[in-house]
Amino acid sequence: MDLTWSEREQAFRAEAKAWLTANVPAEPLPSGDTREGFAAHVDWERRMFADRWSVVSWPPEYGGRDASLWEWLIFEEEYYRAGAPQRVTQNGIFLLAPTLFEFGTPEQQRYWLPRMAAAEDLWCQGWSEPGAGSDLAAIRSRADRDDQAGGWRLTGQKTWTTRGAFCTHLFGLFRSGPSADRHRGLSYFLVPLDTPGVTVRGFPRLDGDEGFAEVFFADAFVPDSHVLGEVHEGWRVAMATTGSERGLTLRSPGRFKHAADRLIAEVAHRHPAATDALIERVTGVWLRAFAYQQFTLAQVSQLIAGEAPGARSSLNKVYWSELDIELHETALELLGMDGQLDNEWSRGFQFSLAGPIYAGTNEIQRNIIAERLLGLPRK
Amino acid sequence: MDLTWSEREQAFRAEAKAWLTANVPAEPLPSGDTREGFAAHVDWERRMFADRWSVVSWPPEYGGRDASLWEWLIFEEEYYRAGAPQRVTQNGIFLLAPTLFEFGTPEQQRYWLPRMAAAEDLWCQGWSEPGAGSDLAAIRSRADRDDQAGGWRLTGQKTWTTRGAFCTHLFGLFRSGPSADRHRGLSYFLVPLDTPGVTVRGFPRLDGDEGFAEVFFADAFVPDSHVLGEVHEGWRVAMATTGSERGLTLRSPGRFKHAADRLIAEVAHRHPAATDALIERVTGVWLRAFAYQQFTLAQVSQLIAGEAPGARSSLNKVYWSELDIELHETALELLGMDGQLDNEWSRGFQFSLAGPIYAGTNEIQRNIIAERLLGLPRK
Amino acid sequence: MRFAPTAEQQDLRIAVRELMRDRCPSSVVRAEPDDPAINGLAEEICRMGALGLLVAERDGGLGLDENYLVPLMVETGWAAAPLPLVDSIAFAPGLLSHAGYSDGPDYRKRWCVADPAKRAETRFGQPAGLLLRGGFGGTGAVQLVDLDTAVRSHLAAMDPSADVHDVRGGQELAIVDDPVLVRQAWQRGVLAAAAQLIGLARHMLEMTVDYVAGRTQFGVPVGSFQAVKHRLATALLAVEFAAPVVDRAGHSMASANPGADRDVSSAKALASEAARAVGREAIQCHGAMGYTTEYDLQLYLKRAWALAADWGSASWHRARLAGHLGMSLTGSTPAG
Amino acid sequence: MRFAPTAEQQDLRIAVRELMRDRCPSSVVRAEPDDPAINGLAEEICRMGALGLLVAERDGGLGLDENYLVPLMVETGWAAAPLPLVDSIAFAPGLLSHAGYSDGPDYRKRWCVADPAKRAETRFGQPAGLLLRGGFGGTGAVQLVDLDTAVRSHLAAMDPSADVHDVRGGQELAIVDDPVLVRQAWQRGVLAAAAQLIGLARHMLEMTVDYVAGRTQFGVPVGSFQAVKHRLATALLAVEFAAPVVDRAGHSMASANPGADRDVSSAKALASEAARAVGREAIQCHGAMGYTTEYDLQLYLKRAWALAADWGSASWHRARLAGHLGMSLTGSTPAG
Repeated sequence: MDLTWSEREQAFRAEAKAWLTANVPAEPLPSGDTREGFAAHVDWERRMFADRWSVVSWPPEYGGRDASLWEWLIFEEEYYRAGAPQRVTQNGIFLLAPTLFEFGTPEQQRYWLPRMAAAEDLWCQGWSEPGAGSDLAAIRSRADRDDQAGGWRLTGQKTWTTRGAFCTHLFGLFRSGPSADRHRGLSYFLVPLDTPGVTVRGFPRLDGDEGFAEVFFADAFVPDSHVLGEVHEGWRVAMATTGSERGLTLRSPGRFKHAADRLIAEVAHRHPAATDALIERVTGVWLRAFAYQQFTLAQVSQLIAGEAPGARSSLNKVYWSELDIELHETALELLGMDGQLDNEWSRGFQFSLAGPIYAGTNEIQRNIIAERLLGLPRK
Repeated sequence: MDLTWSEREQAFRAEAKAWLTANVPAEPLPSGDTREGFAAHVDWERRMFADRWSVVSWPPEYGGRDASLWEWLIFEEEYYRAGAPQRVTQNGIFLLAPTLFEFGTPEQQRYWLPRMAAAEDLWCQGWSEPGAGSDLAAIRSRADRDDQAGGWRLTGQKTWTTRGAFCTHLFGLFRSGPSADRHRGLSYFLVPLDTPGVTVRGFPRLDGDEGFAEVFFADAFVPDSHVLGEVHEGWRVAMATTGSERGLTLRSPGRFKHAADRLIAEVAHRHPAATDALIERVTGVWLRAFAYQQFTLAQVSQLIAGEAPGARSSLNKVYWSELDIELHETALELLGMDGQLDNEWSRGFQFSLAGPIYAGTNEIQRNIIAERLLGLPRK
Repeated sequence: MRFAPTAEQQDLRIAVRELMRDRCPSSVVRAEPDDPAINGLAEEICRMGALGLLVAERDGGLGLDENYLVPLMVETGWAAAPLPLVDSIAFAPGLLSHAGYSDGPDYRKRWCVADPAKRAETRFGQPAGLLLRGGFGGTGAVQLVDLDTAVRSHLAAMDPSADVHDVRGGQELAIVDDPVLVRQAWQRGVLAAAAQLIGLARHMLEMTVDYVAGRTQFGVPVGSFQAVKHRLATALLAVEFAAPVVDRAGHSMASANPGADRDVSSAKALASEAARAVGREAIQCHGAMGYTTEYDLQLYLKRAWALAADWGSASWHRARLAGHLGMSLTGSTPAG
Repeated sequence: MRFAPTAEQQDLRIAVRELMRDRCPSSVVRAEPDDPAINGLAEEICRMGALGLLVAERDGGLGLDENYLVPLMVETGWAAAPLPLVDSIAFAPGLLSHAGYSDGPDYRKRWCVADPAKRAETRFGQPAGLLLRGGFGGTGAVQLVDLDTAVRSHLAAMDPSADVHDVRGGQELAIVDDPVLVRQAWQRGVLAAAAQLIGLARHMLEMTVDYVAGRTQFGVPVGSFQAVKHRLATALLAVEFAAPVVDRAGHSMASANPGADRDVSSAKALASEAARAVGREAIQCHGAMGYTTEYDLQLYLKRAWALAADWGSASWHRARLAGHLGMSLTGSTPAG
């Protein structure tokens, strides 16, 4: 065990902290799931990119700093500690980019990655379809081959596309081959949303923000250069992406440690309402956030030692998503009827309820944990 | 709603209370799951029978008082309030007897019921087999027809037979016909344990008492008169019994109300250890016991109005068994290291852990609730 | 001994249920506060005499008791009726009668909003002419205020259909400080809120069962997965063991049982927890579908959250119950 | 930055694990306290120098730190070794050195039992010659008592293999009241108990996975039911997120981190809860099999229950943690 930061890491932290202190907006931005809030968030992303903070762990040629995993964690810690805005580019940077790094051609990487880092292209994901939520293999949207034009024609519908109404590009799976085998015959497409034949319809979420969209495809043409990975192998490509979505990269411990610290501050603020039983719950929340942090430190150490997290990333997903709900439920209990008004905690609570559902429901994650980590029989 | 007791019911309560006050042993009996404790409990059962309190709801000709369901509940309330001994005859009186009343011939009823009420015959159940716990249809013990002798020859093994080492008779299912259909071809047998070919081997339980037995059958002969219900229809007959086991009759609210009241008394006794968070838990336990009581009152009212409880008895089973664990876990938390010593609470805790397992695991009960009460699809 | 509704109570329940299914579909819950459909619903509720349910016959009311209040509130809760029913039907009558505001046929039109915790906040205030301020916990005085003279401003809330307002000032019309009446009013408000939570919980559970039975994933109905079955069985357990406690609390109040306060707190604690638990399972079983405002689940969910926190949260009532059981908490248990 | 054991720590873990698998099978856990197999195990533990793990090299010890204590205790916990290891290896060394009881090679034979809460109660006292009384919560004085001169009587306990005794009197040999040493001894005891709970939890989980993978019901392995899978996934989550916190607490002590007390309380709270949660799922997944003393599960289960309650329960450490986080509980949080 060595829990000290190197001089280089300390310098990195100091630099990040200084930049964040100078640049984080004093007032919270409006919600990134509304149209004008999204625009404000994109401005923020571009400011980050201008000073090379938008994709710290990427190579410099794409706008990054080649930051190590530890430095990435340091940046995230400081980012949440500074109360900096939600990352509306996260679908691209945290979900699509790892796949591009792994499966993209050099041309694709050179073309897409800098535009993504600069928040010029704004990516949404197209996984879910009506009738296919966590069950990606049930996808029915089609990609028909157009040999003459050298590409594919997309037909079908995607739904639950987060912030789809404000984005410029979509990545997702389409059925390019016969559907006899549920896991074969899918291809992974990168689709500009201004492609003729693509229609985006936004609709509101539980928290009132217009954060979801349905996306319709009617014979929309995309060229071969927009297929990521091998044709018909989209399932395997997508699995790598969802692994990354569930994995370490999306939910840094900083987020939960920061929220738990805010909750403790709320206890002092609400002193008469903070009964012993509630204080015990707040303590429990802090403790789980602390545990999540220690788990992550151990996991990053393993990653750096070359061990892939594999199914262990399902442990992360279940843990942080249930922690996030407990954290916000406790906050609402502490706030009493104030918690029923529209505020940061009540919005966070509603947002947290999606945690166990998206990125593979926690039911599916528990199946994975039981089958792959504990070795229980599939059937 | 009419929550008043009639004069007759009040008189019944007064009589029961007076008898219990005069007769309940001042010192708790040794555990009924040890050999000498069992004998002491049988003495108590016989004293109850002598004054017609052992089977209050049965007809007078079998030793009862024709008590109504309300009077039965009153008796149970007073029984637990008086701290009277555990009923070691419960397998017979609460599980087998309802089946005898429903499926027994007049001869069988006249022969077996009074002997059971008098604690002359002491019944254990033979449901589980190695490899067949809650899955009764997986039973492999055989009953082979002996036409010449006018009866059946039993072969096989039963296990987890509570207090089997001390009982005189066993009831259970044996495979009398072809096993192609898992739910047909079983018959329900009444077996004296002194039948040649029957061997009983006791073994200890979690709480250290010798409360379980394995029972081996090697060509043990029982006459036709010892088959309950129709031959090959034992599954249907047994289902009626397990319905009764899970149902209202086994777990009266008095038991949990009394235990919750004892827990509250313990709080006063342990004042410095009773933190607010623990008091909240104790309150929650009392509240659940109260809810169980109200639920039972509503359920008995429906029964009296002629509505069979059906799958709703699964609600009882899950609720009381989880309540019982929570009650004892809370007590142990309150007792600190004292709770790790051998005492009434720690023994009750270990006993409570069996609640979600026996009489159909709570997993199976939840399946039943979901499928039969909520109408969710079986597959 | 009979723990079951009478035929009359059952008839009332059916009448309210039919009215709700007819006049309070989800489109009405979604409507703006001044929508004619909401006014129409309010008129129908007046017409059936519900506002006078607990008002003595000599004062022009129906002269019924809390055994009738419970089914009325369960059914209006099921529908998430966007009106101040807890305030007007349960909390107000005894106070208004005492203050002389229920004589003559005029009371039928008298809708009230309550602010027992004096948060300067009201919900569903659109039809109301009176504000009842104070009375949280069944103690203190309740001030009757002319709502039209108060300063009101809209507040953004989780439940947008609740029409929440910040309300300050207003002309005081009367003060009621009779401790028996204030306690009774509070207990009735708590009981009514608990009953509405039972209705809301049942509604969410019904919607979820329908959804998972119909929706297919991995080639089979979602409702055939054991994890989903067990979640919904647990949800049903919560409702089925809370509902009789609410019935019992109604009976204890109607029969002036000295344990009524204990029973009412028991009812609210369990009903709040049941509704929250059902809501939690409902949203998880619905997947992303439960997470959009286009689908109706959220209407009932948000109402349940608010009502669970209102009229004393589950924690608040547990602490009160602990006191009734002779155990005193050292921590404070504040209002609101 | 590297959150992982060093090669030396890993070697120690493997050595202890092999010793435990070899010399501490379940038959040894079941054995009577004076069984030669238990004495043999005690000798092997002495031989590997474990009693001197935290003793300075100049005093004849191994001079190692709490980063090594954790794996040692995880592995002995896994085996439910029926010896006072927490007491002798973790709690005692600093106190004994200070009192002059660790000079020379004799300390190797020195087994101690601890009674920090002064309950007049000891566990696994058979090999011990010394009793350490006091020090609960890391404050007050610790009395060193000659155990052979004390009055001892057997107590019946849930965990019969724990060899519980009521112990009174005995000749006082020394008093240690240096607050730094008492606090360190207490924290080490808590840390060691937490580590043993991690081992116990892992063992119970392994047994349960083996059982449900092999056992068939309704024609399929019990472990293929989704309800069973989800229970055991939840159990694994509890262990996997408690274990790094225990590692972290060991590191905080070893590096004299000012947050060590907070981290040690975090470790014990989470490890206690994890072991209890795993035990609960283990017994449910085993069905009636888990409920018999012939099967080994109960050995580890009862040890886990006792250890979760000992050295400060989860509640006790949460209350302490709340204090470290600047929130003070009003209720009392007593010892033992």
